[in-house]
Amino acid sequence: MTDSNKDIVIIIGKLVLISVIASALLAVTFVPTNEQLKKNYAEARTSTLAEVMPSAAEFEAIYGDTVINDEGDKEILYYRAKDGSGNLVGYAFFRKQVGAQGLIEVAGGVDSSFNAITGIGIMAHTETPGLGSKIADDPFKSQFTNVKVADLSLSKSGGAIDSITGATISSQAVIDALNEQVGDIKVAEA
Amino acid sequence: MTFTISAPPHKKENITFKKIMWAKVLALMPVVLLSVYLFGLPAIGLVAASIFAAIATEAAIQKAFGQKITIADGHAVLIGLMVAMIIPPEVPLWIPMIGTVFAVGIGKHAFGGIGSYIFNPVLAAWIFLSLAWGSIMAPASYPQTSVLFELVLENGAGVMAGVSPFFILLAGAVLIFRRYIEWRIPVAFFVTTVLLAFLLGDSLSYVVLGVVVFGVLFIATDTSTSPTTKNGRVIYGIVCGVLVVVYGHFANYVDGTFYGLFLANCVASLIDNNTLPASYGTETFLQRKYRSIVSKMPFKDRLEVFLDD
Amino acid sequence: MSLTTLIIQAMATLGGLGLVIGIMLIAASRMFKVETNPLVEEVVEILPGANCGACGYAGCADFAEKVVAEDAPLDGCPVGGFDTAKAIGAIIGQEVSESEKEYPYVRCGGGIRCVDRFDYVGIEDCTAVIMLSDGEKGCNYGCMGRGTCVRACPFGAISIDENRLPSVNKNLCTSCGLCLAACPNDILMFAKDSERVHVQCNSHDKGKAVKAVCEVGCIGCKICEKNCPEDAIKVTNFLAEIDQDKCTACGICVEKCPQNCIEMR
Amino acid sequence: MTNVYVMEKIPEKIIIPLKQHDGCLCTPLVSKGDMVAMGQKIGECECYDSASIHSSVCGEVISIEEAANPNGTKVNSVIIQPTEDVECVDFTPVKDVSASKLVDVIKDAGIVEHYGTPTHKVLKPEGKQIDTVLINATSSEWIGGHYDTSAQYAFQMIGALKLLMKAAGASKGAVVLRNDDLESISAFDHLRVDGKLLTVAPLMGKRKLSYYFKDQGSDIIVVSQERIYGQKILDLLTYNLTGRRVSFCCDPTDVGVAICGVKSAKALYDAVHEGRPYIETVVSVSGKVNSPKKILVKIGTPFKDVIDACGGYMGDTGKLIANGAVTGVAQYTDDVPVTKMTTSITVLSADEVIRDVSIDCTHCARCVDVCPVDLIPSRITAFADQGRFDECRQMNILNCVECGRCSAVCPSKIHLLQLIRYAKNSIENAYEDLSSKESPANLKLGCGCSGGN
Amino acid sequence: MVADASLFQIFMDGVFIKNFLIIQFLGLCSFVGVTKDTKSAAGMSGAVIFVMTLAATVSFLIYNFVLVPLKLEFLDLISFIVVIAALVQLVEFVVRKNVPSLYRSLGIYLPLITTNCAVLGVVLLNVLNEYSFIQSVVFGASAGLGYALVMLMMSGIRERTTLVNVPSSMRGLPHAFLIATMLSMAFVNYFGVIPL
Amino acid sequence: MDPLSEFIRGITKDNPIFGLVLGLCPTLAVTTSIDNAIGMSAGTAFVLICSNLMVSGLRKQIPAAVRLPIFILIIATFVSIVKMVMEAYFPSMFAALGVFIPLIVVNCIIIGRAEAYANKNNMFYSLIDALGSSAGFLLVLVLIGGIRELLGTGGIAIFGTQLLSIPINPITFMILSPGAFLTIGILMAIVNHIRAKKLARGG
Ligand SMILES: Cc1cc2nc3c(=O)[nH]c(=O)nc-3n(C[C@H](O)[C@H](O)[C@H](O)COP(=O)(O)O)c2cc1C
Ligand SMILES: Cc1cc2nc3c(=O)[nH]c(=O)nc-3n(C[C@H](O)[C@H](O)[C@H](O)COP(=O)(O)O)c2cc1C
Ligand SMILES: Cc1cc2nc3c(=O)[nH]c(=O)nc-3n(C[C@H](O)[C@H](O)[C@H](O)COP(=O)(O)O)c2cc1C
Ligand SMILES: Cc1cc2nc3c(=O)[nH]c(=O)nc-3n(C[C@H](O)[C@H](O)[C@H](O)CO)c2cc1C
Ligand code: SF4
Ligand code: SF4
Ligand code: SF4
Ligand code: SF4
Ligand code: FES
Repeated sequence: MTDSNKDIVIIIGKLVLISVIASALLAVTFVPTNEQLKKNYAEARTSTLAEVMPSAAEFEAIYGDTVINDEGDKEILYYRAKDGSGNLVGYAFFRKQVGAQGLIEVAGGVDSSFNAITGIGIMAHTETPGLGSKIADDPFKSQFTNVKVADLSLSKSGGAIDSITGATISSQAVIDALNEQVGDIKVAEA
Repeated sequence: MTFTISAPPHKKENITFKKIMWAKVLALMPVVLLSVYLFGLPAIGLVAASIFAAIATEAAIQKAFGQKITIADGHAVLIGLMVAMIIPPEVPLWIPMIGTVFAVGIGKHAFGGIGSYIFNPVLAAWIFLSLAWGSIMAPASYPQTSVLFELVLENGAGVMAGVSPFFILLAGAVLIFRRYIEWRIPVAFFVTTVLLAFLLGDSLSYVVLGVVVFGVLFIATDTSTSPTTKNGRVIYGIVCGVLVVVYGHFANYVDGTFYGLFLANCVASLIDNNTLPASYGTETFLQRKYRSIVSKMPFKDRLEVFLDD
Repeated sequence: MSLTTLIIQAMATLGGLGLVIGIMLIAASRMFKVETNPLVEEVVEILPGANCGACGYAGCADFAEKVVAEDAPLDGCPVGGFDTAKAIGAIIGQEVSESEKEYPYVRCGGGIRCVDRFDYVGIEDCTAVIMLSDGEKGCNYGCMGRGTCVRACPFGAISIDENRLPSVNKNLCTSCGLCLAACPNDILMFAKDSERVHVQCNSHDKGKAVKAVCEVGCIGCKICEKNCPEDAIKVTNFLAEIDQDKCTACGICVEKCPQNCIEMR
Repeated sequence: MTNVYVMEKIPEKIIIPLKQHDGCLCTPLVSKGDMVAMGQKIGECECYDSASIHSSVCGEVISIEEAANPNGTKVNSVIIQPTEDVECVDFTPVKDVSASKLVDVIKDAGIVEHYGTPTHKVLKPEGKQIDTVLINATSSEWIGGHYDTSAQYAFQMIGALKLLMKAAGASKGAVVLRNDDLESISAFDHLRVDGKLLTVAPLMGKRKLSYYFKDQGSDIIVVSQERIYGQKILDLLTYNLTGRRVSFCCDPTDVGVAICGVKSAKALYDAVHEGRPYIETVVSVSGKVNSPKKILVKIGTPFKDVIDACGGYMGDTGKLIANGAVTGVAQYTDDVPVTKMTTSITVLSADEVIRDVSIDCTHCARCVDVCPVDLIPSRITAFADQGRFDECRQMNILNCVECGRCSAVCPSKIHLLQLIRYAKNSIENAYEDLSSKESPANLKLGCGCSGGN
Repeated sequence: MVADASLFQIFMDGVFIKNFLIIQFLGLCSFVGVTKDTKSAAGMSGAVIFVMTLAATVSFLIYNFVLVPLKLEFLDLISFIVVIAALVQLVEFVVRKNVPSLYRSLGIYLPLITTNCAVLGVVLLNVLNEYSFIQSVVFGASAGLGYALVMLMMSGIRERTTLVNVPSSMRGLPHAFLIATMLSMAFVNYFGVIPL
Repeated sequence: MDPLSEFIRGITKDNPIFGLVLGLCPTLAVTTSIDNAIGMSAGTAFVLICSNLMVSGLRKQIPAAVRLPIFILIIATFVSIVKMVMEAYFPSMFAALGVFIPLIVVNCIIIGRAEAYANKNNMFYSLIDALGSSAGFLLVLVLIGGIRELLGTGGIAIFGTQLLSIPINPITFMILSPGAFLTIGILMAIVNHIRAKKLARGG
C-alpha cells in the first residue's frame, strides 16, 4: 500500500468513525426523547379531551379499520365520553383541517344529542403568528363552549362565532373541522 | 464686469421638478373637491392631516440629517395628498398620519430621497397600513358603476381616488399633454388591461375604476419607480396591466390595483437594465448574433446587409 | 425494537453513508483535480471557508482568486477580519508597512481669501471647472475648493471646510492616495505627521501677481529663507520650499512670514 | 442672401493666438517691436497637424504672451497694435492647382475647419485615403464669408468642393444643406455643374449618399437633411450620410470621409482664386446687444470690439458665449479674440443666466426621449458622476453628439452635458496614459480602431 | 401545504406564497451576498434551482426507502445535510468534467449552496408536509423558481441603486434589507389574494 | 489573548449579526417574539458551544481534505440532539421555532466559527469564543424580537408573564416578514451610523 493510499484509508476511516459515533449518540438521545414525545402526545390528548368535555370521566376510543403502525394499532376515529357512572355524555374527537398556512389539528367535544359543542382545543397549527395563531388563544376558543351546533358558523354568515380579525380562513377552518367531524360521528353512531 | 461661466447649453427649458409636482397637486384638486362633496368634512380632515404629517416628517428628517429643506418642491405635499386619496375617509386621523410618516420617512428618505427611491412611497404606505391595520383600511363600500354618470361622480367609491374616474382621466390627460407625465406607460397599460379583461371575460371594471385610473396615471408613472428606457416604459406598462388584472381578478379593486403596481415596481429596475437601447451605428442584440454567425462564413458567401456601400 | 439494534442500525447506516461519501469525495477530488494557482489555494486555506458570500464574491474561493488578482481588497473578508487580512498580505506579498503613516497635506491657504475670476454655475468638481476655463481662482495654482478630492476619497476622509479648502480627517484616511491623483491642480501632497512645518502655497507666480489675487500666497520674498536658523528653507521660482530633513520646527519662519503662509501643525 | 456687415473700425489691438486649431502650437515668426503687414505669415510649425497663422492687420507687434482664448484656455498669442495705413502683402492667385500643390496652399493659407482640425489634415490624413468629401452647410451659423448674391454662394461652394475633392484625391463630393434652408436650396437647385443640372435631393429614410450618387449619375451632388445640433456631430453625420460607422478613437477620415465647413470652403476658394490667406471670418452676433447682426471681422479682433460694432451691450450682461447658446463656450472676459474657430457671439443678460440648483435625477426620462442618438443620458451621467467611465463607454457615451438637449429638458436641472464631457475627457486622458496602472478611470477596453466591431 | 395539495397550489406556494427568501427567510446569506449584479444572481439562481430539485428528489428517496423502513427517521437531518453536501460536490465534478462552459458560468456558485439553508429547507419542508414524490419534486423546483425570481428582482434593483444616492448610514446591508422589506410587502399579500 | 476581551468581541466587534452578518435567516424568521428569540439562541448556543469544543478538540485529528464534511457531521449531530430534546421537553417552543431548529445546521455562524476560530485555537478559547458569539446572538435576537413583539402585539410577554404593554393598536405589520426586514434594516443603519461616527472621531 502506497503512502497516499494509506492516507486515504485513514481519512475515510476517520470520516466513518465520526459518522458512527454521531449516529450512536443520536440513537442514544432518540430513545428517551421519543418515549417522552409519546408521553407528551398522550398526555396532551388526555388533558385536551378532559378540557373539551369537562363532564366526562372516561373516554372510550372508537377504532377505525386503518392500521397506523407496526404494532398493529388501529386509527382512532373518535371517543365516546362517559361520566363516572358510565353513562354516555357525549363524543370527543380530534380532526386535522387545512387552515390558511397548513394543517390545524382541532380537538372538540359534542354532547350526546349532537346539540351543542362542549368545548374545543387546538393541538397543533402553523398559522401566521399574531394572526391565525390566535385560534389557540382563549378568547377565540372560549366562544365555542356550549355553542349550539346549529350556530356553528361565523357571525358574518349568521352564526355565533366571531372570527379573528385578519384570520377568517383559520377561524373558518376550525369551524369546518368541528362541523364535519360532528357530522361524521353522527353518521357513525346512527 | 463678472461674467458667468457654465457649460453648455446656455438656454434651457423652463421646467422644474417643483413645477411638475405642483401641477400634479393642482390636477388632483377637482377630485379632492368632489370627494369633499361626497364624503364631507372627514375628507378635508384626512387630506389636511396627511399633508401636514408629510411636510412635518420631511422637514424633521432633513433638519435632523443636515440636508437642505425641500418642502417647497411640493413632493411631500403630493405624497401626503396621494396617501390621503387612497385610504378610506372614515379612518381615524392617525392612520393617514402614520401612513405618510412611513411614506416620507421610510419610503422616500431612507432610500435616499427624490429620485433614489425604488418603490413608490405612496404605495408602500398603503401596503404598510393595510398590513398593519387591515380591518381599518378596508373601504366601506365598493363601486358598482351602472350608469355612465357614475364615471364622473362615483357614489359607491370607498376611497377618494375612486370618486371620479373621469376627472382623474382628465387630469392625467392634461398632464400628459403638458408632458408632465409619461404617455407610454398609461397607453400600454390600458391596451393590456382592456385586452386581458376581454380575454378573461371580465367586465371592464378593471379599467374604468377611479382607483385604477389614478394608480396608473399618478402612481405607475412615478418617474423614480418606472424604467427610463423607451421600450422599458412600454414593457412596464404592460407588466402593470397584467399584474393589475391578475390581482384584480382575484381580489377586490383597491388591493388589485395597488399590489399589482407595487409588484411592478419590484421588476422596474430589472426591465430598465435589460432594455438599454442600441445607440446609432451600434448593433442590437439580434444584429450582433447575426454578425457573429456571418463572420464564421467564408467571405464570398456572405450577404452583407448592414453596409450599403 | 431494542435499543441495541437501533444503535447498530443507525451506526451501520450512517457509517455506510460516511464511507460512501468519503470514498466518493476522495475519488472525485483525485479524478477531477484541476490545476489552480497555488497562491489562490493558499489564500483559500487561510480564509474562514464559510462560503457565506458576505465578501460580495461567490464564496471563499472566488474571493481568494480576486484577492490574488488584486481585484479585491485584502480585508474584504468580514468573517476573517484583520488577522486574515494580514495573513493574506503575507502570502501575496503585500506587507502592511510599519512605517509612519502619511496624510495628504493641502498646499494652498487661499480658499475664500483668494479672488474669483468669474461666477461659475455647473457641477461641483474642480476638473470640470478647469475644463471650462483653467479654473475660477485668480491664482492659477490655487485650490478651487470644489471637492474633486472629496469625491475621490472612498473613505469619506476629506471635507471642504468653511474656508472652502479641503480638510483631511486623519482617523478616516487610509493613505490610499486617490485624492492626490484626482486633484487637477496637484494641491495635495503626502506629509508625515512628524513633519510639522509646511508652506501653505503652491504658487510660482511673481510676488506682485500673487498679492493681487490672494491674501495669503507666498510672494517669494525670501524672509523665511534668511531667518531660518537651520537653512531648511529655499525659495525657488518664487515659492518657498522646506527641507523636512533639516527642519526642527522651531517656528521662526512661521512667525516671520509677512503673508502668513507658513503653517505649523 | 443674409446681409453681412463688414466691420470697418479697426480695433485698438488685435490678439492673434498662435494656435487656432487642434494640433501643434505655431512658433512665432515675428518678435516684439516688429512691424507686420496684413496677410503676413506670423506663425508656422513644421508639424503636419498645424496650420499657419497670418496677421490680419498691419501694425506693430507689442507683445507675444499668453492670452485668453475663446475655447477657455490661455494660448500664446501675438498682440498687434494696428496702424492707420494699411500695408498688405501681395495676394497672388494660385495658378498651379495640382493636387499636391493644393494641400500646401491650404496649409499655407492657414485654413482650419470650424471644429478645429486643419483642413489639409482632413483632406489628406496621413496614411488614410479619402473617397468622399462633404461640405456641411446644415448650420446657419457657418456662413463664413461675404457673398454678393446667393448664386455666387452656390457657385463658390461648388467650386470649392471641386478643389477640396482634388486636394483629397476623392472621387465623390456632396454639399449637405439643411431641409428648411430654402434660400440655399433654391440657390443650388438647377445649378449647372460640368454640364449637368443639379437637383437638391432631400435625404430620405435609410437611403445613403451612395444611392444619390448613383441616382443622379454624378460625382458631385447636393443633398439636404434635417439639422443635427451638437459639438461632436461629425461621426453621426458621417453615419447618417454614408452609413459608415466611425469607431472610437477614430474620426470620419478613418472611413474615407472628409467633412468640411462652408467657412473653410470659402477660405479655400479665396485662397486659390485671390491668394488670400485665412484672415477674416463672419461671426453672427446675437442676444442682448443693441444691433445684432452678422459681421465680417478680422481674425484676432477682440469680442469687445465686435460687440461695440454691433451697438454695444444692452443692459446688464451676464454671459458672453462664443459659438452659440446651445453648444458654445461661455467667456469670462470680453478680451478674447475672434479666431478661425469662432462662428458666433451670443450675449445673455444677467437675468437670462440659468442658476437653478441641480437636484437628484428623478429618472423622468425626458432626456432619454430627446436624445438624437438614443442614449440614456441620465444613466451615463450617473456613471460619470461616480467616475465609472468604463461603464460610460459601454453605454456608448462616445456617440453623444453634445447637442445639449438632455440638459435643456432636465427638470432636475442636472448638468448632463457637462458631466458627459467630463467623462469623455477622462476617457481620453485615460487612453493617453493607458500604460500607467494608476489611471483612476481604470479603463479596460481597447481602442475601437484595432478591434473593429 | 398538505398531503393532498394540488400541484398548482404547491407551485404557487413555492414561488410566491411561501417564497423562501422574503417570506420564509431561507437562504438570505446569498440574497444579500450575491445580488450585487444580475449576472451572478442569475448564475446562483440557476445553480440553486438545479440543486433544490435534485435534493428534493434524492432526499425523498433516501427518506422513504432507507430511513423510514429502518425506523431511523431521527437521522433525517444528518443524512440530508451530508447528502446535500455530497450532491453539490458531485454536481460540481460532473459539470466540470462534462460541460466546462456551464461550469465556468455556474461552478463558482455551487459551493455556496452547501451552506444555503434554502436547500435544506426544501428537503425538511417536504418531509414535514408529507409530500409525495411528485409533490416533493414540484415543490423543490418551484421553491427554486421563487428564489430565482426574487434574486433577479433584487439584483436589478441593486444594480440600479448604484446610480442613485443612498444615505451614508444606509449603504450596504441596511439598504438591502430595506429593499427586502418592500419586496416582502409585495409578496406577503399573496396570502390574501390567491385563493387556494 | 485575554479571555474577557475575546468574549466581549463576540458581542461587539464580531457580533454574529451586526459584525459578521452571519446567520441572518434564523435571526429574521424566529424573532416574532422574545420567547422564540430566547429559544433559538439557546439552541444555537448549545450547538455552537459543543461544536466549537469538539472541533477544537479534534482539530489535530481532522484531515484537511474532509474538514468540511466532518464539521457538518459534528454540527448536524448536535443539532439533531437539540431538536429531539426540545421537541420532547419543550414542545410549545419547538412548535414556534419549527423548521428553524434543524436549520441551525446550516446556520453560517456555527460553521463560520468552527472554521475561523475553533479550527485554529485551543478548547478554552474556543469555548470563550462560542460563549461570546452566543451572547452576541442572543442579545440581537432578543432586541429584534422585543421590538417586533412590542409593536406587533402591543406588549411584551416572556414565557407567559406579561412584562409590558403599550396602549397602541397593534401593528400587525411588524410580526409579518416585512416587519422583520424593516427592523433589522433600521437597526443595522443605526449601528452603521454609530460606527461611522466612532471611526471619524478616531475610535
Ligand atoms: C396649488 C398650488 C400651490 C402652490 N404652492 C406653492 C408653495 O406653497 N410654495 C411654493 O414655493 N410654490 C408653490 N406653488 C408653485 C408656484 O405657484 C410656482 O409654480 C412656483 O413657485 C414657481 O417656482 P420658481 O419660483 O422656482 O420659479 C404652488 C402651485 C400651485 C398650483
Ligand atoms: C396581513 C393582514 C393583517 C390584517 N390584520 C387585521 C387586523 O388586525 N384586524 C382586522 O380587523 N383586520 C385585519 N386584516 C384585514 C382583513 O384581512 C380584511 O378586512 C379582510 O378583507 C377581511 O378579513 P377579516 O374578516 O378576517 O377581517 C388584515 C389583513 C391582512 C392582509
Ligand atoms: C397611442 C399613442 C398615443 C400617444 N399619445 C401621445 C401624447 O399624449 N402625448 C405626446 O406627446 N405624444 C403622444 N404620442 C406619440 C407622439 O405622437 C410622438 O410619437 C412622440 O411624442 C415622440 O416622442 P419620443 O421622441 O419620445 O419618441 C402617442 C403615440 C401613440 C402611438
Ligand atoms: C401575511 C398574511 C398572513 C395571513 N395569515 C393568515 C392566517 O394565519 N390565518 C388566516 O385565516 N388568514 C390569514 N391571512 C389572510 C387574511 O388575513 C384574511 O383574513 C383573509 O384573506 C380573508 O379573511 C393572512 C394574510 C396575510 C397577508
Ligand atoms: S485640493 Fe484639488 S481636488 Fe481638492 S478641492 Fe482643491 S483643487 Fe479640488
Ligand atoms: S483619498 Fe485616500 S489618501 Fe486621500 S484622504 Fe482619502 S483615504 Fe486619505
Ligand atoms: S446625451 Fe445629451 S448631449 Fe449627448 S447626444 Fe444625447 S441629448 Fe445630446
Ligand atoms: S431629464 Fe434629468 S431628471 Fe429626467 S431622467 Fe434625465 S437626468 Fe434624470
Ligand atoms: S443563514 Fe440562511 S443562508 Fe445563511
